[in-house]
Amino acid sequence: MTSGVWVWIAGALTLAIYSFLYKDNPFYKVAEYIFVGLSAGYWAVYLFWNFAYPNLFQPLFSEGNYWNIIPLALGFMMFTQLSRRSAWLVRFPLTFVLGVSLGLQLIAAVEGDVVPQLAGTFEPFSRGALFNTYDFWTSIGYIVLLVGVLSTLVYFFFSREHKGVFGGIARTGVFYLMIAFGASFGYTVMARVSLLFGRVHFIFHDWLHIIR
Amino acid sequence: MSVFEKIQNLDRRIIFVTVALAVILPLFFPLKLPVDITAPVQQLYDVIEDLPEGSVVLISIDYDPSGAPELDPATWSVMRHCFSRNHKIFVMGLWATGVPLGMRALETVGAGEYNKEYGIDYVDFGYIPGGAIALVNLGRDVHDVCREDVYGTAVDEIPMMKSIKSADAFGLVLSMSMGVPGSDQWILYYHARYRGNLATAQTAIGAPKYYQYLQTGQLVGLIGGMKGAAEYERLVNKYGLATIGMDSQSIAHLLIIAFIVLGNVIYWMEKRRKN
Amino acid sequence: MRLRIPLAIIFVMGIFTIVSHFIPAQPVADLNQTFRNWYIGIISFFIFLGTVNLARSNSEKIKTRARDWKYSIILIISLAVMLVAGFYKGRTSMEEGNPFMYLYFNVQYPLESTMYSLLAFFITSAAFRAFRARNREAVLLLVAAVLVMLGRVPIGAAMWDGFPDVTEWIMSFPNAAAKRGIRLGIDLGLISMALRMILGIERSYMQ
Amino acid sequence: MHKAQSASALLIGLGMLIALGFLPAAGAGVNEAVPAAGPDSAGVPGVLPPTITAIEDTPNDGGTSIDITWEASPSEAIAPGSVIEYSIMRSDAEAGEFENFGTVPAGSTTYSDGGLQHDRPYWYKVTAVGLDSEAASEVSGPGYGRMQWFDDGLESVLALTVLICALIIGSIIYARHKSGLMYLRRLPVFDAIDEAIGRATEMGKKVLFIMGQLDVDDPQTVASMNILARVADRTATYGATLDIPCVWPMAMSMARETVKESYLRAGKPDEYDEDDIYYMTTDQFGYVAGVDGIMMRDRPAANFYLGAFYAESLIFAETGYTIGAIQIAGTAEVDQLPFFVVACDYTLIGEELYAAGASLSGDPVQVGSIRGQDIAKAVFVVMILVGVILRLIGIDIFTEWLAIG
Repeated sequence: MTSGVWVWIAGALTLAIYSFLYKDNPFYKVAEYIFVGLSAGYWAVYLFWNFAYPNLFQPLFSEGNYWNIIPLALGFMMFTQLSRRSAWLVRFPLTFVLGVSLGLQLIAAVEGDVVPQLAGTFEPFSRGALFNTYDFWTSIGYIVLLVGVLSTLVYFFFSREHKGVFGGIARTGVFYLMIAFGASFGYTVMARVSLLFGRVHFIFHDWLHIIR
Repeated sequence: MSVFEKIQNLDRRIIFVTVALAVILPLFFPLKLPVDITAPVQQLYDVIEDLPEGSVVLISIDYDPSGAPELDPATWSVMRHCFSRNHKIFVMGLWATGVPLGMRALETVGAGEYNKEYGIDYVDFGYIPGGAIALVNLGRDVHDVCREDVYGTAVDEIPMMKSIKSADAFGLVLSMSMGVPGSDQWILYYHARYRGNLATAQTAIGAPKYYQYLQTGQLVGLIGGMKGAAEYERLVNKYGLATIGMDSQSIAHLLIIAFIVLGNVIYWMEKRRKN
Repeated sequence: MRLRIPLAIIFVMGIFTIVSHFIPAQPVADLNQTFRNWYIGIISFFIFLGTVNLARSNSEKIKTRARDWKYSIILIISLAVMLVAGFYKGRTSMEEGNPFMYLYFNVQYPLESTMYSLLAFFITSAAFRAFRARNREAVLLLVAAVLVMLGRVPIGAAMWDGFPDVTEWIMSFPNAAAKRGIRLGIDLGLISMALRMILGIERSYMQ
Repeated sequence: MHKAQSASALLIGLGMLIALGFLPAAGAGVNEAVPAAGPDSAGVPGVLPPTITAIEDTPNDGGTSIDITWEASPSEAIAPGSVIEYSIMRSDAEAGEFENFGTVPAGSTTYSDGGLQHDRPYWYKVTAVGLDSEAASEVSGPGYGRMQWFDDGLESVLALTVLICALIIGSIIYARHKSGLMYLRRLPVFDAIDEAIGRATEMGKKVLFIMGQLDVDDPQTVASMNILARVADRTATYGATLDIPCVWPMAMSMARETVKESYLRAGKPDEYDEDDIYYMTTDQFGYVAGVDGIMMRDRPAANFYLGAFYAESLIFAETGYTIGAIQIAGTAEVDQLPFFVVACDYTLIGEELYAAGASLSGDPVQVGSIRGQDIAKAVFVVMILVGVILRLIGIDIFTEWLAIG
């Protein structure tokens, strides 16, 4: 799939994007606009063949499921926002979508996050496990975790001034936040370098065949 | 302008060149340092190892080309592991732009390396739109969400799909994820409702926030970034791009640390000079 | 009418979605599934809408000869090329060996992954300029970052085999604790915003 | 003869003796319990049937599913690998035709048969499938799928949902009546906003405001708008110029409305310029390149990044840093926070994004809901502490109620 002329196209486009590092230039711009146009086309094609056709049109036209007219009609109403006069019509599909998704988000926040995350914070503290099952650093870890969750929660209190003991706890929360952000930053470096590695490997391996 | 100020206002392009070199040079002069296995990756490996033969593993391709250098090696290694244990693989994805990546992986690993048969040992349902909402429906009724596979075959005509009707059918769900929609949606909308084994492979950007779910047991495994993928390559004993990439990673990480140190040395000297 | 009906829709749909979550009985669950399918149907029009928007704003640029209008021609052409490649043979045009796939693997793939790989350069220069030990918090940030960087690559383990364990410990405990605190706060923010929108107290999105 | 050779000859001899039945083999005791039809290690076909032990309604569902439980075929224990899978056969009449509706691998002993009609009788058989033979259990049933109107596995979720919603609604109602009594901590970001815009005015440079990648339906965008109202109020008062490139057309009109109102309130409606707020592109990287261009050309003195951000966060923050702008950021996207924290002057972390908008506007509804969120957090703290104490003294009811462990 990546061979012949195609690999040269891929290579040239790769270099065109990298030219941005020197400064913004026409090559980069061309590559960027190709990318934007192409990916928009890609999404439309996929959405049609993989979803709209089997899930919306086929049930409506071949299987006679006339209820599907409702989402189709609401979907087409999305386009009314393109004109100023009819833009208010967009509120119908918008509020439908928002109602369903906000309802689900609300439940998911409680069911998927709040309940298990609260329980997970104190669950390790069964007497037997804390002193016998875990190794030393894990036991310490769970205590560190408990203190951290409580103090970060306190940091996010907005209706009380961070002063005195309360302020001390909130400051502990800040320390936790800083460790977490630092650690995440360090962890993330890999992701960015991976992408560069992927492209460099393409250039020297797939394209120029300099390395095996 | 003092020397310090000059270094501090270093043209970004000089930094850029050093970064490029740090990634390129190890390709020509490999260090071949060993990769150690971390607990979250080992956990996932054990789960797949312990599933009864013939279990169905759902692999969700929730990434696109920009996540491929990190997540492709992980996907391929996990597929190899599943096929070698004779598990069946069900592939889908929440990102339209990732579908060809899943197809390519299945073709190379499933049909190519393990001689597996499409429709019996593995299926590919491509892009499933709707993100979180689609997952709620999927767990309840797989056939309602997946009406046609990626080749346009109706779900009822695929032999493997006969016994896959709801979330119960999946021995393990694995979200290879680089953002939204992805693992967050699998945890909050799918796992919260239907339980079962859920694991994730993440780019190194997303991985840090999933440790909290690992601790609560909402996740049974986590492959974090290219390093996690390299670990999995070692576990299944088939080395690929992630392992090769580790050398570039080592040097680039050292370089960035060096830059941080340099930046701070300048900062402190500057501060002293001003005092 | 222009305000009341939309407010009624969001209220009814929101409350029904929440309440029905606790009712497993089949008629309710089926209705819920239907609503969710409609949702997916409508939401997919957002993406079609995006495509239309893009085509519209760029043809506008070409018409008015706005700045960079020549590039807009390229954009429109590539959009058209992809649409033709995706539709000319019907469904099979997306299968292996067709132009659609060649365009994906040789144009879209390299462009997108290269675009994101620019970040490798930015993260280095950000680390160099911004990671300064200005105060106690900044020192914590810096030390955690350096420790984790060493623990995530083989060369760190080659220096001292404790680095990977230290990294895993930091990630599993202090990091997880802070992330949990942040997450719970965000969840509450989200719940209260969702509630206000469903109840019609927050309407700014309808301007 | 070598030692190895003699040893193997000895082994072969022993093996033959065992095979002929002269010596007892290690596993011979089991053989006695096996009926004649059972498979033996030589691979004679014939799998033993499993035994169905229970056919029950699946709890907490819509009545469309029945749980079948069985005892594994004895063949599994005798000759591991002899059973490949179990087929679940169903019929709607006891003496009717049984059809295969599901298959599970050997080793499993339960199956949830879904897609049924509620309150109708179904009969089941489970067939053990071996390499070249199969054996069906006796017919068992009838089983019924019953509808449930409340999922009692979700008690704790329901309780917490109701509690949190009640706290928030209660606080909003309370705030509407006694808004004067509500106190919100003054976040340092207030001063940062004033300082940044003041400096931009002095330098005669623009104020760049980016409201994130998501549309008006995302809560973060709404929160961002609340802060924009304050920012616009400051630019109106000081006389600085705003620059707001938008990702979505709807978000653009929302921003225009917000800014216009702020200028009206500040008494400078004629200084409001609609063209400062414009649609750029919905594409992520097209947008990044565009905004980068603005930063390099116009060199704004104050940059605001408030809302939902993804990979572009680092590019914005880095570029903004190099042009020396004062940068104020805020997002609830946890992945992106580290970059903002490192490269921006002030960062609103997660919930702070929502709270900042509330306390800036002083709107009783928003202040009230922040207050409600605070009380909910206090409840969380208490729940965790109570949980730890109960766990330490060995009471597990609370943990079980939350359905974990």
